[in-house]
Amino acid sequence: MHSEIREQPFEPYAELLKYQQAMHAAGRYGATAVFVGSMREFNEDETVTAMELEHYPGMTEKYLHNLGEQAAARWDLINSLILHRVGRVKPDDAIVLVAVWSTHRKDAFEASRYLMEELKSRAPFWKKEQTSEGQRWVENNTAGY
Amino acid sequence: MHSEIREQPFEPYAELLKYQQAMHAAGRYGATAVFVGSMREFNEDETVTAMELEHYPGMTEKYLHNLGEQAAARWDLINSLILHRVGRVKPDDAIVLVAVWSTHRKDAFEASRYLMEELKSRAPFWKKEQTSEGQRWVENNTAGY
Amino acid sequence: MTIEVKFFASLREQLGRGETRLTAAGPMSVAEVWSQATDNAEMPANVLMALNMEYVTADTTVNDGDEVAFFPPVTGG
Amino acid sequence: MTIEVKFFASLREQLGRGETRLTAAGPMSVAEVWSQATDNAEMPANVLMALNMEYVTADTTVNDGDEVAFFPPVTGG
Repeated sequence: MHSEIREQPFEPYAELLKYQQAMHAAGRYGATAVFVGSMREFNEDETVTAMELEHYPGMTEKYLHNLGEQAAARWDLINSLILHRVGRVKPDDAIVLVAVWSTHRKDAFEASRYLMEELKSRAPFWKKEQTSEGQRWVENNTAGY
Repeated sequence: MHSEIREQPFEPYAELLKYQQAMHAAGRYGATAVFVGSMREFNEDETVTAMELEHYPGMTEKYLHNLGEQAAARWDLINSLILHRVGRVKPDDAIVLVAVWSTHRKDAFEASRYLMEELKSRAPFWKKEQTSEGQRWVENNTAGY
Repeated sequence: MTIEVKFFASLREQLGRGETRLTAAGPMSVAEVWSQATDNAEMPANVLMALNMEYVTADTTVNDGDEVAFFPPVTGG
Repeated sequence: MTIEVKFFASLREQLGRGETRLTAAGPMSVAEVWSQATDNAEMPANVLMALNMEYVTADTTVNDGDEVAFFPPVTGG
Protein backbone atom coordinates (compact mmCIF):
# COMPACT_ATOMS: atom_id res chain seq x y z
CA MET A 1 0.00 0.00 0.00
CA HIS A 2 1.70 3.15 -1.21
CA SER A 3 0.64 6.76 -1.65
CA GLU A 4 2.42 9.85 -2.80
CA ILE A 5 1.92 13.55 -3.50
CA ARG A 6 3.36 14.77 -6.79
CA GLU A 7 4.31 18.35 -7.55
CA GLN A 8 5.08 17.65 -11.20
CA PRO A 9 2.93 16.20 -14.01
CA PHE A 10 2.95 12.41 -14.14
CA GLU A 11 1.91 9.84 -16.74
CA PRO A 12 -0.43 7.56 -14.74
CA TYR A 13 -0.06 4.35 -16.74
CA ALA A 14 3.73 4.58 -16.82
CA GLU A 15 3.72 5.09 -13.03
CA LEU A 16 1.35 2.16 -12.62
CA LEU A 17 3.52 -0.14 -14.73
CA LYS A 18 6.66 0.87 -12.85
CA TYR A 19 5.00 0.24 -9.52
CA GLN A 20 3.50 -3.03 -10.71
CA GLN A 21 6.86 -4.36 -11.83
CA ALA A 22 8.48 -3.41 -8.53
CA MET A 23 5.73 -5.31 -6.67
CA HIS A 24 7.11 -8.65 -7.89
CA ALA A 25 3.63 -10.15 -7.74
CA ALA A 26 3.27 -11.32 -11.36
CA GLY A 27 1.00 -14.38 -11.55
CA ARG A 28 -0.44 -13.69 -8.09
CA TYR A 29 -3.02 -11.04 -8.90
CA GLY A 30 -5.93 -11.80 -11.18
CA ALA A 31 -7.53 -8.37 -10.94
CA THR A 32 -6.29 -4.80 -11.29
CA ALA A 33 -8.77 -1.93 -10.96
CA VAL A 34 -7.52 1.52 -11.87
CA PHE A 35 -9.03 4.97 -11.71
CA VAL A 36 -7.51 8.08 -13.23
CA GLY A 37 -8.96 11.52 -12.60
CA SER A 38 -7.83 14.08 -15.20
CA MET A 39 -8.29 17.79 -15.51
CA ARG A 40 -11.07 18.77 -17.89
CA GLU A 41 -10.87 21.95 -19.93
CA PHE A 42 -14.39 22.99 -18.92
CA ASN A 43 -16.41 22.96 -15.69
CA GLU A 44 -19.94 24.20 -15.10
CA ASP A 45 -20.09 25.55 -18.66
CA GLU A 46 -16.93 27.60 -18.38
CA THR A 47 -13.59 27.01 -20.03
CA VAL A 48 -10.88 26.27 -17.48
CA THR A 49 -7.37 27.07 -18.64
CA ALA A 50 -5.44 25.99 -15.53
CA MET A 51 -5.92 25.03 -11.93
CA GLU A 52 -4.04 25.52 -8.69
CA LEU A 53 -4.21 22.44 -6.45
CA GLU A 54 -3.56 23.37 -2.83
CA HIS A 55 -3.18 20.79 -0.07
CA TYR A 56 -2.37 20.49 3.62
CA PRO A 57 1.21 19.16 3.61
CA GLY A 58 1.60 16.48 6.22
CA MET A 59 -2.09 15.78 6.65
CA THR A 60 -2.59 14.71 3.01
CA GLU A 61 0.22 12.18 3.26
CA LYS A 62 -1.10 10.90 6.60
CA TYR A 63 -4.66 10.75 5.32
CA LEU A 64 -3.77 8.85 2.13
CA HIS A 65 -1.51 6.45 3.99
CA ASN A 66 -4.25 5.61 6.51
CA LEU A 67 -6.79 5.30 3.71
CA GLY A 68 -4.68 2.64 1.98
CA GLU A 69 -4.37 0.74 5.25
CA GLN A 70 -8.12 0.93 5.84
CA ALA A 71 -8.83 -0.51 2.40
CA ALA A 72 -6.32 -3.31 3.00
CA ALA A 73 -8.03 -4.15 6.30
CA ARG A 74 -11.46 -4.28 4.69
CA TRP A 75 -10.71 -6.11 1.42
CA ASP A 76 -8.34 -8.87 0.36
CA LEU A 77 -5.73 -6.80 -1.46
CA ILE A 78 -2.31 -7.65 -2.80
CA ASN A 79 -1.28 -4.02 -3.22
CA SER A 80 -2.53 -0.50 -3.85
CA LEU A 81 -1.17 2.76 -5.19
CA ILE A 82 -2.44 6.32 -4.81
CA LEU A 83 -0.77 9.26 -6.55
CA HIS A 84 -2.15 12.77 -6.25
CA ARG A 85 -0.99 15.90 -7.98
CA VAL A 86 -0.63 19.32 -6.34
CA GLY A 87 0.49 22.71 -7.69
CA ARG A 88 -0.30 24.18 -11.07
CA VAL A 89 -2.30 21.74 -13.21
CA LYS A 90 -3.17 22.04 -16.90
CA PRO A 91 -6.08 20.52 -18.84
CA ASP A 92 -5.54 16.81 -19.60
CA ASP A 93 -3.03 16.46 -16.73
CA ALA A 94 -3.64 13.51 -14.41
CA ILE A 95 -4.83 14.71 -11.00
CA VAL A 96 -5.19 11.38 -9.26
CA LEU A 97 -4.28 7.75 -9.89
CA VAL A 98 -5.72 4.94 -7.79
CA ALA A 99 -4.76 1.33 -8.54
CA VAL A 100 -5.63 -1.82 -6.62
CA TRP A 101 -4.35 -5.36 -7.17
CA SER A 102 -6.19 -8.40 -5.81
CA THR A 103 -6.76 -12.09 -6.45
CA HIS A 104 -10.40 -11.70 -7.46
CA ARG A 105 -12.15 -8.75 -9.09
CA LYS A 106 -14.69 -8.00 -6.36
CA ASP A 107 -12.01 -6.73 -3.98
CA ALA A 108 -10.24 -4.61 -6.60
CA PHE A 109 -13.47 -3.02 -7.86
CA GLU A 110 -14.82 -2.23 -4.43
CA ALA A 111 -11.55 -1.04 -2.91
CA SER A 112 -10.68 1.25 -5.85
CA ARG A 113 -14.05 2.95 -5.65
CA TYR A 114 -13.84 3.22 -1.88
CA LEU A 115 -10.41 4.85 -2.11
CA MET A 116 -11.66 7.40 -4.62
CA GLU A 117 -14.86 8.26 -2.74
CA GLU A 118 -13.03 8.67 0.56
CA LEU A 119 -10.26 10.69 -1.05
CA LYS A 120 -12.80 12.95 -2.78
CA SER A 121 -14.78 13.61 0.38
CA ARG A 122 -12.01 13.75 3.02
CA ALA A 123 -8.47 14.22 1.68
CA PRO A 124 -7.37 17.84 2.27
CA PHE A 125 -6.95 19.12 -1.30
CA TRP A 126 -8.58 22.23 -2.79
CA LYS A 127 -8.92 23.30 -6.40
CA LYS A 128 -8.82 26.87 -7.61
CA GLU A 129 -9.75 27.20 -11.25
CA GLN A 130 -8.49 29.78 -13.71
CA THR A 131 -11.30 30.58 -16.15
CA SER A 132 -11.90 33.31 -18.70
CA GLU A 133 -13.87 35.10 -15.94
CA GLY A 134 -10.98 34.99 -13.45
CA GLN A 135 -10.13 32.65 -10.60
CA ARG A 136 -12.62 30.73 -8.49
CA TRP A 137 -12.43 28.09 -5.79
CA VAL A 138 -14.23 24.86 -6.64
CA GLU A 139 -16.85 24.64 -3.90
CA ASN A 140 -17.92 21.02 -3.98
CA ASN A 141 -17.00 17.78 -5.63
CA THR A 142 -19.65 16.04 -7.72
CA ALA A 143 -21.35 13.09 -6.05
CA GLY A 144 -19.83 9.68 -6.64
CA TYR A 145 -22.90 7.56 -5.95
CA MET B 1 -17.16 2.09 -28.05
CA HIS B 2 -14.73 -0.51 -29.34
CA SER B 3 -14.11 -4.19 -28.62
CA GLU B 4 -11.70 -6.71 -30.00
CA ILE B 5 -10.60 -10.32 -29.65
CA ARG B 6 -6.83 -10.83 -29.46
CA GLU B 7 -5.04 -14.04 -30.36
CA GLN B 8 -1.64 -12.79 -29.20
CA PRO B 9 -0.45 -11.45 -25.83
CA PHE B 10 -1.08 -7.74 -25.36
CA GLU B 11 0.21 -5.14 -22.92
CA PRO B 12 -3.03 -3.62 -21.55
CA TYR B 13 -1.74 -0.17 -20.55
CA ALA B 14 0.08 0.35 -23.85
CA GLU B 15 -3.13 -0.58 -25.68
CA LEU B 16 -5.13 1.74 -23.50
CA LEU B 17 -2.77 4.66 -24.11
CA LYS B 18 -2.78 4.06 -27.84
CA TYR B 19 -6.57 3.96 -27.92
CA GLN B 20 -6.85 7.00 -25.66
CA GLN B 21 -4.61 9.07 -27.90
CA ALA B 22 -6.58 8.06 -30.98
CA MET B 23 -9.80 9.16 -29.25
CA HIS B 24 -8.77 12.84 -29.47
CA ALA B 25 -10.76 13.61 -26.34
CA ALA B 26 -7.99 15.10 -24.17
CA GLY B 27 -9.44 17.63 -21.74
CA ARG B 28 -12.98 16.31 -22.23
CA TYR B 29 -12.92 13.31 -19.87
CA GLY B 30 -12.38 13.75 -16.16
CA ALA B 31 -12.63 10.06 -15.30
CA THR B 32 -11.08 6.87 -16.63
CA ALA B 33 -11.93 3.55 -14.98
CA VAL B 34 -9.90 0.54 -16.04
CA PHE B 35 -10.03 -3.13 -15.20
CA VAL B 36 -7.42 -5.68 -16.17
CA GLY B 37 -7.94 -9.40 -15.61
CA SER B 38 -4.67 -11.33 -15.64
CA MET B 39 -3.87 -15.02 -15.52
CA ARG B 40 -2.88 -16.24 -12.08
CA GLU B 41 -0.38 -19.04 -11.64
CA PHE B 42 -2.64 -20.85 -9.18
CA ASN B 43 -6.38 -21.61 -8.97
CA GLU B 44 -8.24 -23.56 -6.32
CA ASP B 45 -4.95 -24.51 -4.65
CA GLU B 46 -3.35 -25.92 -7.77
CA THR B 47 -0.52 -24.49 -9.82
CA VAL B 48 -1.67 -23.56 -13.31
CA THR B 49 1.09 -23.51 -15.91
CA ALA B 50 -0.97 -22.45 -18.94
CA MET B 51 -4.50 -22.03 -20.13
CA GLU B 52 -6.39 -22.53 -23.36
CA LEU B 53 -9.02 -19.83 -23.93
CA GLU B 54 -11.69 -21.04 -26.32
CA HIS B 55 -14.44 -18.80 -27.68
CA TYR B 56 -17.34 -18.79 -30.11
CA PRO B 57 -16.00 -16.80 -33.06
CA GLY B 58 -18.63 -14.40 -34.35
CA MET B 59 -20.79 -14.53 -31.25
CA THR B 60 -18.07 -13.13 -28.95
CA GLU B 61 -17.53 -10.13 -31.23
CA LYS B 62 -21.27 -9.55 -31.51
CA TYR B 63 -21.79 -9.95 -27.79
CA LEU B 64 -18.99 -7.54 -26.83
CA HIS B 65 -20.07 -4.98 -29.39
CA ASN B 66 -23.64 -5.00 -28.11
CA LEU B 67 -22.41 -4.85 -24.53
CA GLY B 68 -20.46 -1.65 -25.24
CA GLU B 69 -23.54 -0.11 -26.85
CA GLN B 70 -25.71 -1.09 -23.88
CA ALA B 71 -23.31 0.58 -21.45
CA ALA B 72 -23.26 3.72 -23.60
CA ALA B 73 -27.06 3.81 -23.58
CA ARG B 74 -27.21 3.48 -19.81
CA TRP B 75 -24.40 5.79 -18.69
CA ASP B 76 -22.97 9.06 -19.93
CA LEU B 77 -19.79 7.77 -21.56
CA ILE B 78 -17.25 9.43 -23.80
CA ASN B 79 -15.70 6.16 -24.95
CA SER B 80 -15.03 2.54 -23.97
CA LEU B 81 -12.62 -0.21 -24.90
CA ILE B 82 -12.83 -3.96 -24.37
CA LEU B 83 -9.98 -6.29 -25.36
CA HIS B 84 -10.19 -10.03 -24.69
CA ARG B 85 -7.54 -12.64 -25.26
CA VAL B 86 -8.12 -16.10 -26.75
CA GLY B 87 -5.79 -19.02 -27.46
CA ARG B 88 -2.89 -20.20 -25.34
CA VAL B 89 -2.42 -17.97 -22.30
CA LYS B 90 0.48 -17.97 -19.83
CA PRO B 91 0.57 -16.84 -16.19
CA ASP B 92 0.72 -13.03 -15.86
CA ASP B 93 -0.72 -12.55 -19.38
CA ALA B 94 -3.58 -10.07 -19.61
CA ILE B 95 -6.87 -11.87 -20.34
CA VAL B 96 -9.20 -8.91 -20.46
CA LEU B 97 -8.95 -5.13 -20.52
CA VAL B 98 -11.98 -2.92 -19.94
CA ALA B 99 -11.60 0.86 -20.00
CA VAL B 100 -14.27 3.53 -19.79
CA TRP B 101 -13.91 7.31 -20.21
CA SER B 102 -16.52 9.74 -18.91
CA THR B 103 -16.96 13.31 -17.70
CA HIS B 104 -17.61 12.33 -14.07
CA ARG B 105 -16.40 9.32 -12.10
CA LYS B 106 -19.78 7.76 -11.28
CA ASP B 107 -20.40 6.78 -14.90
CA ALA B 108 -16.90 5.37 -15.44
CA PHE B 109 -16.96 3.33 -12.22
CA GLU B 110 -20.41 1.89 -12.77
CA ALA B 111 -20.01 1.19 -16.47
CA SER B 112 -16.62 -0.53 -16.10
CA ARG B 113 -17.97 -2.86 -13.46
CA TYR B 114 -21.12 -3.52 -15.47
CA LEU B 115 -19.05 -4.41 -18.54
CA MET B 116 -16.92 -6.85 -16.54
CA GLU B 117 -19.84 -8.53 -14.77
CA GLU B 118 -21.81 -8.96 -17.97
CA LEU B 119 -18.75 -10.20 -19.85
CA LYS B 120 -17.96 -12.70 -17.08
CA SER B 121 -21.49 -14.09 -16.94
CA ARG B 122 -22.50 -14.01 -20.63
CA ALA B 123 -19.65 -13.64 -23.14
CA PRO B 124 -18.95 -17.02 -24.79
CA PHE B 125 -15.39 -17.75 -23.60
CA TRP B 126 -14.22 -20.91 -21.85
CA LYS B 127 -11.01 -21.58 -19.94
CA LYS B 128 -9.20 -24.89 -19.89
CA GLU B 129 -6.39 -24.97 -17.36
CA GLN B 130 -3.17 -26.92 -17.60
CA THR B 131 -2.16 -27.98 -14.07
CA SER B 132 0.32 -30.44 -12.64
CA GLU B 133 -2.61 -32.90 -12.47
CA GLY B 134 -3.47 -32.52 -16.15
CA GLN B 135 -6.05 -30.43 -17.98
CA ARG B 136 -9.37 -29.26 -16.59
CA TRP B 137 -12.17 -27.00 -17.73
CA VAL B 138 -12.89 -24.14 -15.38
CA GLU B 139 -16.50 -24.73 -14.39
CA ASN B 140 -17.61 -21.41 -12.99
CA ASN B 141 -16.41 -17.88 -12.63
CA THR B 142 -16.14 -16.45 -9.12
CA ALA B 143 -18.94 -14.12 -8.06
CA GLY B 144 -18.42 -10.42 -8.76
CA TYR B 145 -20.83 -9.02 -6.16
CA MET C 1 -34.17 -27.30 -44.49
CA THR C 2 -30.64 -27.39 -43.04
CA ILE C 3 -29.45 -26.23 -39.64
CA GLU C 4 -25.87 -25.67 -38.52
CA VAL C 5 -25.24 -26.96 -35.00
CA LYS C 6 -22.19 -26.08 -32.88
CA PHE C 7 -20.87 -27.34 -29.56
CA PHE C 8 -18.19 -25.63 -27.48
CA ALA C 9 -15.69 -26.36 -24.71
CA SER C 10 -16.42 -29.34 -22.42
CA LEU C 11 -19.63 -30.08 -24.31
CA ARG C 12 -17.70 -30.32 -27.57
CA GLU C 13 -15.26 -32.74 -25.94
CA GLN C 14 -18.00 -34.87 -24.36
CA LEU C 15 -19.90 -35.17 -27.62
CA GLY C 16 -16.71 -35.71 -29.61
CA ARG C 17 -17.46 -33.04 -32.20
CA GLY C 18 -17.66 -29.27 -32.55
CA GLU C 19 -20.19 -29.00 -35.31
CA THR C 20 -22.70 -30.87 -37.34
CA ARG C 21 -25.38 -30.14 -39.93
CA LEU C 22 -28.99 -31.28 -39.58
CA THR C 23 -31.58 -31.66 -42.28
CA ALA C 24 -35.20 -31.40 -41.23
CA ALA C 25 -38.64 -31.37 -42.85
CA GLY C 26 -39.72 -28.07 -41.24
CA PRO C 27 -39.25 -25.64 -38.34
CA MET C 28 -38.31 -27.22 -35.01
CA SER C 29 -37.44 -26.05 -31.51
CA VAL C 30 -33.92 -25.60 -30.14
CA ALA C 31 -34.62 -28.58 -27.83
CA GLU C 32 -35.48 -30.72 -30.84
CA VAL C 33 -32.27 -29.62 -32.56
CA TRP C 34 -30.34 -30.79 -29.48
CA SER C 35 -32.06 -34.20 -29.48
CA GLN C 36 -31.55 -34.78 -33.18
CA ALA C 37 -27.91 -33.58 -33.12
CA THR C 38 -26.94 -35.67 -30.09
CA ASP C 39 -28.83 -38.93 -30.72
CA ASN C 40 -31.26 -38.02 -27.94
CA ALA C 41 -28.62 -37.42 -25.28
CA GLU C 42 -29.93 -35.88 -22.09
CA MET C 43 -29.47 -32.09 -22.13
CA PRO C 44 -27.29 -30.89 -19.20
CA ALA C 45 -29.28 -28.64 -16.83
CA ASN C 46 -26.83 -25.76 -17.12
CA VAL C 47 -26.37 -25.82 -20.91
CA LEU C 48 -26.60 -22.44 -22.69
CA MET C 49 -28.18 -22.07 -26.13
CA ALA C 50 -27.71 -19.50 -28.88
CA LEU C 51 -29.63 -19.07 -32.13
CA ASN C 52 -27.73 -17.11 -34.78
CA MET C 53 -25.34 -15.96 -32.05
CA GLU C 54 -27.99 -14.62 -29.67
CA TYR C 55 -28.99 -16.31 -26.43
CA VAL C 56 -32.32 -18.14 -26.62
CA THR C 57 -34.34 -20.68 -24.62
CA ALA C 58 -35.01 -24.30 -25.54
CA ASP C 59 -38.51 -23.61 -26.90
CA THR C 60 -37.35 -21.06 -29.51
CA THR C 61 -38.19 -21.97 -33.11
CA VAL C 62 -35.34 -22.73 -35.50
CA ASN C 63 -35.72 -22.08 -39.23
CA ASP C 64 -33.92 -23.04 -42.41
CA GLY C 65 -30.32 -21.79 -42.51
CA ASP C 66 -30.16 -20.99 -38.82
CA GLU C 67 -27.11 -21.65 -36.65
CA VAL C 68 -27.74 -23.19 -33.24
CA ALA C 69 -25.03 -23.45 -30.58
CA PHE C 70 -24.86 -25.29 -27.27
CA PHE C 71 -22.26 -24.63 -24.60
CA PRO C 72 -21.50 -24.87 -20.88
CA PRO C 73 -21.51 -21.86 -18.50
CA VAL C 74 -19.03 -19.29 -19.75
CA THR C 75 -15.74 -18.64 -17.93
CA GLY C 76 -14.11 -15.71 -19.70
CA GLY C 77 -12.75 -12.48 -18.30
CA MET D 1 0.96 27.05 26.18
CA THR D 2 1.25 27.68 22.42
CA ILE D 3 -0.94 26.40 19.62
CA GLU D 4 -0.21 26.44 15.88
CA VAL D 5 -3.24 27.41 13.81
CA LYS D 6 -3.56 26.93 10.04
CA PHE D 7 -6.11 28.03 7.46
CA PHE D 8 -6.38 26.67 3.93
CA ALA D 9 -7.80 27.57 0.53
CA SER D 10 -10.72 30.06 0.42
CA LEU D 11 -10.66 30.37 4.22
CA ARG D 12 -6.99 31.37 4.11
CA GLU D 13 -7.79 34.03 1.50
CA GLN D 14 -10.81 35.35 3.40
CA LEU D 15 -8.87 35.64 6.65
CA GLY D 16 -5.84 37.02 4.87
CA ARG D 17 -3.38 34.57 6.45
CA GLY D 18 -2.40 30.93 6.33
CA GLU D 19 -1.10 30.43 9.83
CA THR D 20 -0.82 32.00 13.22
CA ARG D 21 0.36 31.06 16.70
CA LEU D 22 -1.78 31.40 19.80
CA THR D 23 -0.66 31.58 23.39
CA ALA D 24 -3.17 30.46 26.00
CA ALA D 25 -3.30 29.93 29.76
CA GLY D 26 -4.55 26.34 29.56
CA PRO D 27 -6.37 23.73 27.45
CA MET D 28 -9.17 25.07 25.26
CA SER D 29 -11.60 23.71 22.67
CA VAL D 30 -11.12 23.80 18.90
CA ALA D 31 -14.03 26.28 18.76
CA GLU D 32 -12.21 28.55 21.21
CA VAL D 33 -9.05 28.32 19.10
CA TRP D 34 -11.08 29.49 16.09
CA SER D 35 -12.52 32.47 18.02
CA GLN D 36 -9.20 33.55 19.40
CA ALA D 37 -7.36 33.13 16.09
CA THR D 38 -9.99 35.00 14.02
CA ASP D 39 -10.93 37.87 16.38
CA ASN D 40 -14.26 36.18 17.06
CA ALA D 41 -15.26 35.81 13.40
CA GLU D 42 -18.34 33.67 12.83
CA MET D 43 -17.37 30.10 11.99
CA PRO D 44 -18.71 29.03 8.55
CA ALA D 45 -21.22 26.17 8.89
CA ASN D 46 -19.31 23.89 6.52
CA VAL D 47 -15.81 24.46 7.94
CA LEU D 48 -13.70 21.35 8.58
CA MET D 49 -11.35 21.06 11.55
CA ALA D 50 -8.23 18.97 12.15
CA LEU D 51 -6.19 18.54 15.30
CA ASN D 52 -2.66 17.33 14.68
CA MET D 53 -3.71 16.36 11.14
CA GLU D 54 -6.72 14.25 12.15
CA TYR D 55 -10.33 15.33 11.69
CA VAL D 56 -12.02 16.45 14.92
CA THR D 57 -15.16 18.29 16.02
CA ALA D 58 -15.37 21.81 17.50
CA ASP D 59 -15.61 20.59 21.09
CA THR D 60 -12.32 18.63 21.02
CA THR D 61 -9.75 19.76 23.59
CA VAL D 62 -6.52 21.34 22.34
CA ASN D 63 -3.32 21.07 24.36
CA ASP D 64 0.07 22.73 24.42
CA GLY D 65 2.03 22.26 21.20
CA ASP D 66 -0.96 21.06 19.18
CA GLU D 67 -1.60 22.06 15.59
CA VAL D 68 -5.17 23.04 14.71
CA ALA D 69 -6.31 23.54 11.11
CA PHE D 70 -9.50 24.98 9.61
CA PHE D 71 -10.49 24.56 5.99
CA PRO D 72 -13.47 24.52 3.58
CA PRO D 73 -14.96 21.32 2.09
CA VAL D 74 -12.24 19.46 0.20
CA THR D 75 -12.24 19.25 -3.61
CA GLY D 76 -9.39 16.93 -4.55
CA GLY D 77 -9.36 13.88 -6.78
